[in-house]
Amino acid sequence: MAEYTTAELMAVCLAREISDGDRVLQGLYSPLPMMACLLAKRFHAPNMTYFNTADVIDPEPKKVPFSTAGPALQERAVTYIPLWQTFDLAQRGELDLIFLGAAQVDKHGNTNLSAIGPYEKPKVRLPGGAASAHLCAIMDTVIWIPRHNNRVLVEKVDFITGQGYLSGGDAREKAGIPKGGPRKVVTNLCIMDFEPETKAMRLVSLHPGVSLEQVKEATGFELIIPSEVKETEPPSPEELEFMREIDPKGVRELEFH
Amino acid sequence: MAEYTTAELMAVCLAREISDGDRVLQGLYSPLPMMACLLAKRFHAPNMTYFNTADVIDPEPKKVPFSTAGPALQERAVTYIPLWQTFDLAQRGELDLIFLGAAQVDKHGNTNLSAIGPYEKPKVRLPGGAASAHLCAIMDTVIWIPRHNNRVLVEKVDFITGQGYLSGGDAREKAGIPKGGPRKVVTNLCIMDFEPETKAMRLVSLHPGVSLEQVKEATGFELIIPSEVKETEPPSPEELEFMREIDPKGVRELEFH
Amino acid sequence: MKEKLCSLQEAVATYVHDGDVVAIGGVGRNRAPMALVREVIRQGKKNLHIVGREKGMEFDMLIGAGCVKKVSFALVSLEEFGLAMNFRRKAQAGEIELDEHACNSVITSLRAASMGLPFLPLRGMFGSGVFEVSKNLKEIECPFTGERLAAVRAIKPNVTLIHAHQADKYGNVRIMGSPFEDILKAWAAEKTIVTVEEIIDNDEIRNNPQLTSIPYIYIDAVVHQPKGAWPASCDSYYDSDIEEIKAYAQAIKSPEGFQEYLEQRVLSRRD
Amino acid sequence: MKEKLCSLQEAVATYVHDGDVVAIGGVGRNRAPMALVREVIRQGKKNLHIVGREKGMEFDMLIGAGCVKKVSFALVSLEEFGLAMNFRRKAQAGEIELDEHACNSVITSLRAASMGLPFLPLRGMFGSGVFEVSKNLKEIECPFTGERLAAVRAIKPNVTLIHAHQADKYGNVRIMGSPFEDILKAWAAEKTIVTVEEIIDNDEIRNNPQLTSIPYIYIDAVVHQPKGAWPASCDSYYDSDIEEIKAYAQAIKSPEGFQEYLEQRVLSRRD
Repeated sequence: MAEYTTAELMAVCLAREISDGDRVLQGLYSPLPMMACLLAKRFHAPNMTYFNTADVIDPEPKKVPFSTAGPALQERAVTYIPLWQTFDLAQRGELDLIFLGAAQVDKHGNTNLSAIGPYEKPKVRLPGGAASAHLCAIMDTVIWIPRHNNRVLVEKVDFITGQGYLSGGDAREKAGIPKGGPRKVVTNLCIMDFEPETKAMRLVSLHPGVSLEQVKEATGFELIIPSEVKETEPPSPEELEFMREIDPKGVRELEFH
Repeated sequence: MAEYTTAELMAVCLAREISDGDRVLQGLYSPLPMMACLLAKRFHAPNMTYFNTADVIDPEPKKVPFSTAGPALQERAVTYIPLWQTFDLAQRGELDLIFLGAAQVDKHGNTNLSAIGPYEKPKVRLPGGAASAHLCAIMDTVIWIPRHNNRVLVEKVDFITGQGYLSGGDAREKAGIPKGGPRKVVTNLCIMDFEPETKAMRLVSLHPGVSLEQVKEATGFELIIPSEVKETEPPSPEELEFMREIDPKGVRELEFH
Repeated sequence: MKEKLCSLQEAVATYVHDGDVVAIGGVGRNRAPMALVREVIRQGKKNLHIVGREKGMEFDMLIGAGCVKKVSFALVSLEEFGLAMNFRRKAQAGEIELDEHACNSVITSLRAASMGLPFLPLRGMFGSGVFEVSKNLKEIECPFTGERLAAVRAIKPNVTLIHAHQADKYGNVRIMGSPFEDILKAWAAEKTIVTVEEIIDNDEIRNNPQLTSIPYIYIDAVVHQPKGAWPASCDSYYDSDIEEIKAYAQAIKSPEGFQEYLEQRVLSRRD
Repeated sequence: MKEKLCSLQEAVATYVHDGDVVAIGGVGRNRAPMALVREVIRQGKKNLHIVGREKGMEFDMLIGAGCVKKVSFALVSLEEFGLAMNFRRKAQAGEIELDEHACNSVITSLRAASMGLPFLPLRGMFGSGVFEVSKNLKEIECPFTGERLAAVRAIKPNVTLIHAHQADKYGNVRIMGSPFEDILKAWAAEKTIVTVEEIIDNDEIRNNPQLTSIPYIYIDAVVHQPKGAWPASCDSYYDSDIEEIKAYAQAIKSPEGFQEYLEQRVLSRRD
């Protein structure tokens, strides 16, 4: 089997969340989602529609840029589309998936990119949640976490920037945001989803070489461990070749330095 | 003095309502406003901004088209602008003037383009008021009437499509539409404005050759006659030459057949 | 991207259904999707709720042909060539339901739908009978400033019909002139059919993405239909056919005249 | 149309005032109007309320230089090159007021202003702390359907600063790449300053009106400023200057480092 980096594994894990025909938005500062969209379109989802923060649809970049809103991500697009139009599409229920990063994610998939400590007097002021407070309330999301540890995966986020399942169960329905929610959490160690009743995070698969103990220790809450835990399928040689060709500068590795 | 038609006289009367720097929208089925905008820009208001229903700004047509949303009205424009953007501009208070036609106009400048007789069971169903129920409530308007008679100029319109001064006085303020209102009414016989207190229609000038009696008889309500009534200034030879050059097919005469 | 080329007949048969809310492109007699409208009539669609701003012959023809139950509009007229007599007659007879609007309130209805919202606020409207009689306009208060505004209910078309200049086979559309509300109508609708003067290559689209007016995601059927706006105009391709429009204006003066026009110019022909 | 060409100094001196609400163009480090931002800093503007969606170096620099009182934002970050440390430090010290948003709620604030409305409705937002702590987001009910929606208060900029590719001397602007919210910001603002890579002839504008992104009516000052986005990118003209951005990211790790950067790269230079 070909050697691959954790970034490359995570990129294909995100790509596999995209089905053919899906409409997917890749945000700013999102190297792995960018790779995932390009991978999906190249391999298993040729009819997916790829929206990005360079404000285009379906670009065919020869090489990916450092900024995921950079000019290279406009190349051979079919149209320019300001993000507000893509958000309108999301609001009409016509966007299928967005990938989200977070400084903290809790067991119900709520994400924090606003503040560590009290919001008004934060210990650490974070950059802000970008699209999340809007999109997380109306559509499916997949969360990616390059550093799976118990300061990032916490029992309860200090502040809900992006809505997960709130307090779990039917809390989203009660809050008036019945649609969507986090579907998966892909980290550098494993893939997780949410148990349908409680909406609590549940292990799906361990990345090759990662132990269950390692994941439990790195997780700041009690993760649901199902009877069967698979091993994450590694990238194919073709996927690896494609990533290395389109990203010779290693943009996909930037979050892992 | 050069000979001119009533249409030509009315076109220059409308043009004179445009000041340099004004932003003016010409609507659909509006041959005289189209001529007025082109005249104003050519002669006394070179810095006016001309918006039209061909969805452009500041075209320089060689010849005017029959339809005032026709392709010829796009020629050498500086940009395309969908009408909804021009309406946004109006709603921000940045559009200065629009010209309105009407099947009925009453002494307070309310206009009807919806129905003669009861609205739900009309004797005559009219085409509809186009932009008027929105724009008449938020900006200055000038009304043009090619056929001044007492079926058109009535005491009270059967239905208010476009808001004039409603019941007069401060009725607009009370209705929650304090800004704008009809500034002038230009007909084939005369020019009228509105008395500042009562907001009742008042004669300003008689077109050359038209008598005061003629206007009074053709008006279905008691028109305010000020002590001084001027004669409308006729088109200049340059204005006439320009109109005839740009409109060889006589689009400006269409409402007068 | 999937290929979406099909015939006029197929497009209308697949995407226009009895009872649909149908938004129709163009303004006045400019870039009205006349071939589509004639095909809707030939297929005998019924109980349509047609939606547009300032509409002409195409609304009048659909109404006269008995396809229409309800009309959301700000103006229906043949401009300087006269009145939309089918619209007038059916309205006066109470045979069609009128949802009268200002231009901007009907546009705002579509804009709300295009934004995925059930309503949008609007200034103006107060004092007009249009506001008073409408079920789709209400008074609201701004929750921040207390200002009184009109609320405009969304109109979400089941299908939008437009005519444009160019598209590739996937439905990336170029409008090379006045946009009117065509783009908004495509955004707002569940399905959109476009007829075009020319089919162009996808490479042309990708080499000039700035010129794409409507990307393929909003388009469900592409019909290659040169002269598809006739007798309406299609900016920079052809102007409106004045003689044909005068003939129509003359014909609709009586129901019999319209029936004859319909037989000769629509039902017994194909586009 | 009036001529609007002027110098960077003149544009900022005339149209940017202490206390202004200032919308800033671009996204991340793409087409940020950096020359304008540096000039605002050199002129020592104070108490600005800066507004943008996903912003980087330009927000951080204005905040670090003490020009800013309030920030309306969805994200402030140098993307993969690190944190916006001036933003972080001043926020943690309570020295700037934060008006935190989702991307679409801050866009909607500008969209409301561009439509001349005091608010617009928006879906989503419920359940987020961003909604709970905000003074500019409230719950409302659709007057037609009863659905619960968020209301977003309008933000009307006094001035918008953008960098674009081309304009004529009257201010007809072409953006030849990603539009971001630049067009919306120009619509919404009382005044707009644009710096451009190239001045083009009005005839070029009139020969290709489809390519005009912002017509002159929305533009108050045109500054011919090649490389005006540097070190940000300007689509198809130049990519971002990675080395300069890394140097900035390094410098802002301490207040002293930032001060030195400011002296050397902003205050002691002219654009």
